Amino acid sequence: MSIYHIAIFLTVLLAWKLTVETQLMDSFFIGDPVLVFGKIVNWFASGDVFRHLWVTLVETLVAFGIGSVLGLVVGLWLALSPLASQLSSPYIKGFNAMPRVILAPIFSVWFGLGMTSKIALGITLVFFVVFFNVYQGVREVSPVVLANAKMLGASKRQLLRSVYIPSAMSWVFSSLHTAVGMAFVGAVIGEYMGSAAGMGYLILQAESVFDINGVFAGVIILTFFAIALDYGVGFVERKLLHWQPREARTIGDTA
Amino acid sequence: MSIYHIAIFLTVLLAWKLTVETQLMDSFFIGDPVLVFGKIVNWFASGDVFRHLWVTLVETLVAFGIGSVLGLVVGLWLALSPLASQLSSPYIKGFNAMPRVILAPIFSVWFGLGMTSKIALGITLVFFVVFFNVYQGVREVSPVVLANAKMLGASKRQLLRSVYIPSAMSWVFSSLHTAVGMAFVGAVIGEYMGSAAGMGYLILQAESVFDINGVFAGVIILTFFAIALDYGVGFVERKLLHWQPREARTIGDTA
Amino acid sequence: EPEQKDVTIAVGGKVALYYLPLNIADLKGYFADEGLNVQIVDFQGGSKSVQAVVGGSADVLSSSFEHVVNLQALGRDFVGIVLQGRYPGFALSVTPELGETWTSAADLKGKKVGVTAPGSSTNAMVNLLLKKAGLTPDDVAIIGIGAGAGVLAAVQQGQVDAVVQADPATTLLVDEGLAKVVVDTRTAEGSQEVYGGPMPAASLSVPQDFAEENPETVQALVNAMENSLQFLQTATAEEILEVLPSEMMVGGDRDAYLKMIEAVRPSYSPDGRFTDEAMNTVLAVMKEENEAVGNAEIDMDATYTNEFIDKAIAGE
Amino acid sequence: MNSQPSAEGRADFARAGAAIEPALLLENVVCTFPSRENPNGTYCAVSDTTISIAEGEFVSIVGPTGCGKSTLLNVASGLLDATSGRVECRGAPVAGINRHAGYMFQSDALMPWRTALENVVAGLEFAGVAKREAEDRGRAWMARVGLSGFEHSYPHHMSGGMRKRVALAQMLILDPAIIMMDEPFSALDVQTRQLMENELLDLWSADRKSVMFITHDLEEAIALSDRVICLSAGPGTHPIGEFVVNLPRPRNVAEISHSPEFQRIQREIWEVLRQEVLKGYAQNKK
Amino acid sequence: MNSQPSAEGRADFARAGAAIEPALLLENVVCTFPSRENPNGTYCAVSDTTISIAEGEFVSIVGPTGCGKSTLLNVASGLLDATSGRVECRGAPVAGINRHAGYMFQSDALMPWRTALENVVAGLEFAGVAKREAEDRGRAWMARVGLSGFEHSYPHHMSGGMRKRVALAQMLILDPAIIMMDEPFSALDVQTRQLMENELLDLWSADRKSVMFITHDLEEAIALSDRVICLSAGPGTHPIGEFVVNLPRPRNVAEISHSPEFQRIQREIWEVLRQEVLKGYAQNKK
Ligand SMILES: Nc1ncnc2c1ncn2[C@@H]1O[C@H](COP(=O)(O)OP(=O)(O)OP(=O)(O)O)[C@@H](O)[C@H]1O
Ligand SMILES: Nc1ncnc2c1ncn2[C@@H]1O[C@H](COP(=O)(O)OP(=O)(O)OP(=O)(O)O)[C@@H](O)[C@H]1O
Ligand SMILES: [Mg+2]
Ligand SMILES: [Mg+2]
Repeated sequence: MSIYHIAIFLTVLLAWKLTVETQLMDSFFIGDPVLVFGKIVNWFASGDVFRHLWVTLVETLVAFGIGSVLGLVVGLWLALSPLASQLSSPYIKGFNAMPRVILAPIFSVWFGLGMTSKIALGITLVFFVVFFNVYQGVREVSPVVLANAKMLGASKRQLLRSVYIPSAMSWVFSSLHTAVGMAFVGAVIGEYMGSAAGMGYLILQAESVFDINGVFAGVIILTFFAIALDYGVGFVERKLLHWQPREARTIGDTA
Repeated sequence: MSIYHIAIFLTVLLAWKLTVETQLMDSFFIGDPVLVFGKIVNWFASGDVFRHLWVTLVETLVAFGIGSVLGLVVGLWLALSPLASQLSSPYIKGFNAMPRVILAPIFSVWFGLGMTSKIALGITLVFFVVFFNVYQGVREVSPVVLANAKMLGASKRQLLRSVYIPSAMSWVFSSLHTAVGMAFVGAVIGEYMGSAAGMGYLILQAESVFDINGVFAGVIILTFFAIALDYGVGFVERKLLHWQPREARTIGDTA
Repeated sequence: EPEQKDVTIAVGGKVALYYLPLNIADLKGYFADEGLNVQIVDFQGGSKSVQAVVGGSADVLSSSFEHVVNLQALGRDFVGIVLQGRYPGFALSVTPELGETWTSAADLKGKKVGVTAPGSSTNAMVNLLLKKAGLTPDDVAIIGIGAGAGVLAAVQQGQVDAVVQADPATTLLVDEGLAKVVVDTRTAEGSQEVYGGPMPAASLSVPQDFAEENPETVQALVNAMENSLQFLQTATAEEILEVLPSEMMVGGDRDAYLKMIEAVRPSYSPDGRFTDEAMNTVLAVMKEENEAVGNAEIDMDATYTNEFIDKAIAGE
Repeated sequence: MNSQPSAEGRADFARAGAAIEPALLLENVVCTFPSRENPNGTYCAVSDTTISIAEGEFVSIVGPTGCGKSTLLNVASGLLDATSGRVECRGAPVAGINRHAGYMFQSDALMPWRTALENVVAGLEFAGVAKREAEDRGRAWMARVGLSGFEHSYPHHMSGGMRKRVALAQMLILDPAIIMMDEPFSALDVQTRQLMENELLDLWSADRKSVMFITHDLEEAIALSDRVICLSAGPGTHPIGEFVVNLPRPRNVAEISHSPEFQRIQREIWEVLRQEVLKGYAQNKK
Repeated sequence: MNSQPSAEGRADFARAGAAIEPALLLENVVCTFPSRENPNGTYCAVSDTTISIAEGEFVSIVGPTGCGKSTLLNVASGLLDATSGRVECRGAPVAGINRHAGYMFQSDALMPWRTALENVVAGLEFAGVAKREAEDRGRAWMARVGLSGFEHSYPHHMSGGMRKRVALAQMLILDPAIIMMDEPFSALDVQTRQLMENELLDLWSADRKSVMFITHDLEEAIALSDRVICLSAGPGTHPIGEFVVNLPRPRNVAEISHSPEFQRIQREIWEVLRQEVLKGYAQNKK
């Protein structure tokens, strides 16, 4: 977070405010940054928002966790088992293209109206993003590194741990950045379709009475948490992928 | 499409039918495969569905095309311009986490109720999936291949065309598989939120009258088209990535 | 001659019985008879249809009249031009166990109540009932469950103890034996009990400017709607059913659907006029239930006009 | 083995070894690759090649670049299935990875996500050796290849020669019965190369492993081997000469090249190869 | 240049060249890398090195493996910024890529998504040469490096030596004024290597380019060069010897090694290097 980021942020806010003031766009749709800010402050001051935020964050994190791990496991499995991959491929592609929102009622039949159904929805979004990247990442393993590990006596399991997974890691992390967003989307849409609490519930409530400022307040809060989670992913990524070859640099290199 | 695929497909149908027949689950929620099939046949026989299908396919394809190209261009740009990347990164992450459904009304203000607003929604989904992968893919370019191309006199533009893009291609295609799904999801959700035509409209109509078979019929038709589009992507992928090093094989190798 | 022949009407949940007058006018060709080329755009929820009209992507709004009042409070001047329903048609249904011992809304304390969406008209109705029973909204858990198949699932699995829904959900719940109606605003008495008077339901409304610039178009719309309302008053349920395409038949069950039509028929407006009594009721309710309306000066006379409907009736 | 310009007495050793079950046997091996030049074309890299390596024998393979040496090692190691022919290791047909063999690849094959030391101990780790012990042995090997102090460097932070030495340690630490090396020392300076060669000879003579060694350096080939096999230029590579090296052991790599016997063999091999290369080159140049 | 065991007359040539603007000048170059051993540690690969190459001069650089030869080439080519020191090319400081130079890398640097021919013509394509003409010239170069018939093969379908030759053609086709090569021929058999060396000498003598050539093969270094520079073992590599080669040109690489002058220089270099390697090795081995 540099001074530039703050400058850009303020510029965006100012542009927003000006758009509204000059009626370039209708504040009925884009709200008013001052009122949105007031709403956020109000929510936090009154403590109303915490319960909803908690629900959404838990749903998001759980969906993110389970979805990623599932994507990783299934991705590895199918990438290493051509037969399974061939047989399941049309189903995976089909499910991926299925509009999940339509499944929301079915999920609430199966998982109830609580967090579980939102988590399930989030998982269906996160899973595919991670899956496709892991699948491709494994197939991109350098053939000679793989051959070397085999010659060194690695078992299937050890190949997985020592070659396939590290090699696919940058693919995994790339997908995790998308997946963070998907997990939030899943949780919020799920709540939006039917729930008793959560940021999606709050947003829907505001929308029902055309309180666009409330809608944006909710969206902005979500966005901040998404960015925070993404920084977390980035942090782990830098830890795990520090070995990656980059262009060589000497000390004192100013370029 | 092998005999196995068909066998699996029939097994799934049978399991579905059995679940309904044995009342393991209520057909009110999961439909009845025979009726769903009847519905699909009916739709195609009466020709009702073609108009809707056409609308959805056009929206999907356009969103897929524009979203992918945008993701590619922006991904390349940001990956090669560290400053731009650093400044925009929180916004990109934030937008990615924004529940797009909330944007639907704003899109209809900007783009009307026709196809354009659905395409816009689809683009916001496709874009990020492609973007994150291109971004990572570019950064994974082999430093020595890059250095070599530079020494051979490649300009920035030529580096892009001859090194960055080919090198990131397998990343792009991996994301395109996810993006196919996202484009469909975007179009259908857009229609579902408000429209006068399209598969999403059809599904919403069916849902309003509790016609779960109609909902599934719509979903299944969409799925088939998604698989078809994905095969198309896979076809182009095999054409473009035929150079990729795989484990060496001799002719007559039975493994 | 209408000034604008192509008219887009936005509606949230088109095939619901709530908007039957609109659908009849469309299906029986009354709009076409008036020289209009109407396109009905369906939205996933009422508020989305409102946004479409405010944003200018649709011309005419078919929604509950409460939205018109709410919009005025937000500085958007809409006028109701014809009323489709005179009673909201919502019903509070409770699980059979709860139904057996039901006395009043006070029994809802500590229960989970399903509404179509938080903040919606169904939510408002729950709030009103609670207030009458001396409770606050915090005494129950309000759960948004939509208006589709999820409603049945939620009740069946005991995820909610009570729901406020319109038809077809209510009828389906009762037919399946999942719930018992305890408060019913499909009738005058029910509306009186909940809202303290006849509560206007679905209406057609247009932005103020649209009405001023296109009086002939509006007149044509209203004429068509008036014909539709007359048809609903005079036709038998079978005749009505004849008009509707099979896709609109809930669950595909003809007899059940006939029953449903019979049940909701009284809630349709007989003449499409806005009555003072109804206007007072809706204002009083909205003042209590909607924060924006509560804080605003509302000029009810600006929210509707009977000018067109009167002409339409006179023209018959 | 079409021509056999020098079939001295020690050749019997190889034969005899073969009879009492060779350590490694390639028999009538053919390797045909799909060709890129035309869609359905094929490229016959190796044709009808028979090579047998006795237990404890050190065999070098030389041949023009691109003739098929690496392909043969890939077949012998079980990484590549031959189009036809028989591959046996210690009497058993090779199916899948050849578990008796250690293989040092021609190209960089280190795991880039592991440090030098982690790479060296990878094989021990796979074999389930305790971490402490593996690291101790790994460190000792890092020192043997002259890389003490670079234990925690990643491969892309090392020079080409250093990576090669890590790969060498990585393979030798496992003490394989059959050692296969594909130009292991070509990225090393002459002096380091001699140190490594002596290191290899020490190891080999300690418990007489079998070695299949590919090199472009004839001196190296002769100095180290019991037998040098020459391959023809591709396509359709096959052995065109076999030279038994009867120099006494132990040998000192740096000095042996002055012996007349050495120089004779070198001249002979040189002659065979030179014609072969020129032939291939002329062919290619059209 | 601490020690300078052999500073014959032709050394003046180099000096003089330097005075009238050297083709390439590295002055007091220091390269320090971040070290992986401890978080804030550094590794001084090259320390205070001055090398000047005159226009038309062929300079070879030899040194123990891992000493910093590739690092120096990277600095000279502008790919790597030195920690301190001056780098000039034809009188102008090198900022960014050195546009006068062609660089053949030590490791595989071909674009895997291009066929051999497409790789060879890449530089021409970048320079805007018409496709037809580029392909014709590319084909001719493929033949010169003995790879006719492999135009449409992808790099991973070629052997190590074949890839090297493609890289050679890829660089030489551009006819750069300054040629930098990092162990270009180490993956080639002796005969092919000589063919390629002669090819390189032909090209070089045609219009007297400047060459900076890294090799581990002393014979090669002497046979080709005007001057051979020896580097010390790392860390803190710097030149420890400079040997001017006064053998007459044109030279035939295969024959020249028998001349006594050649053998004298070889022995001298050998001696300097041997001590250096042993020192480095002992150091590493602790
Ligand atoms: N996967 C493959 N697909 C097609 N052709 C291949 C493949 N691998 C090798 N070849 C071809 O087989 C021939 C032999 O290759 P190989 O790598 O075995 O040569 P080599 O003797 O090891 O050469 P070098 O000394 O240059 O390493 C070459 O002509 C090469 O083009
Ligand atoms: N990017 C880097 N980061 C850290 N250290 C590096 C990096 N690149 C090179 N080094 C170190 O610098 C030293 C010199 O490396 P360089 O590649 O220049 O050696 P070299 O002389 O070319 O050796 P070789 O003959 O084996 O190719 C080595 O010790 C290496 O570990
Ligand atoms: Mg090879
Ligand atoms: Mg080097």
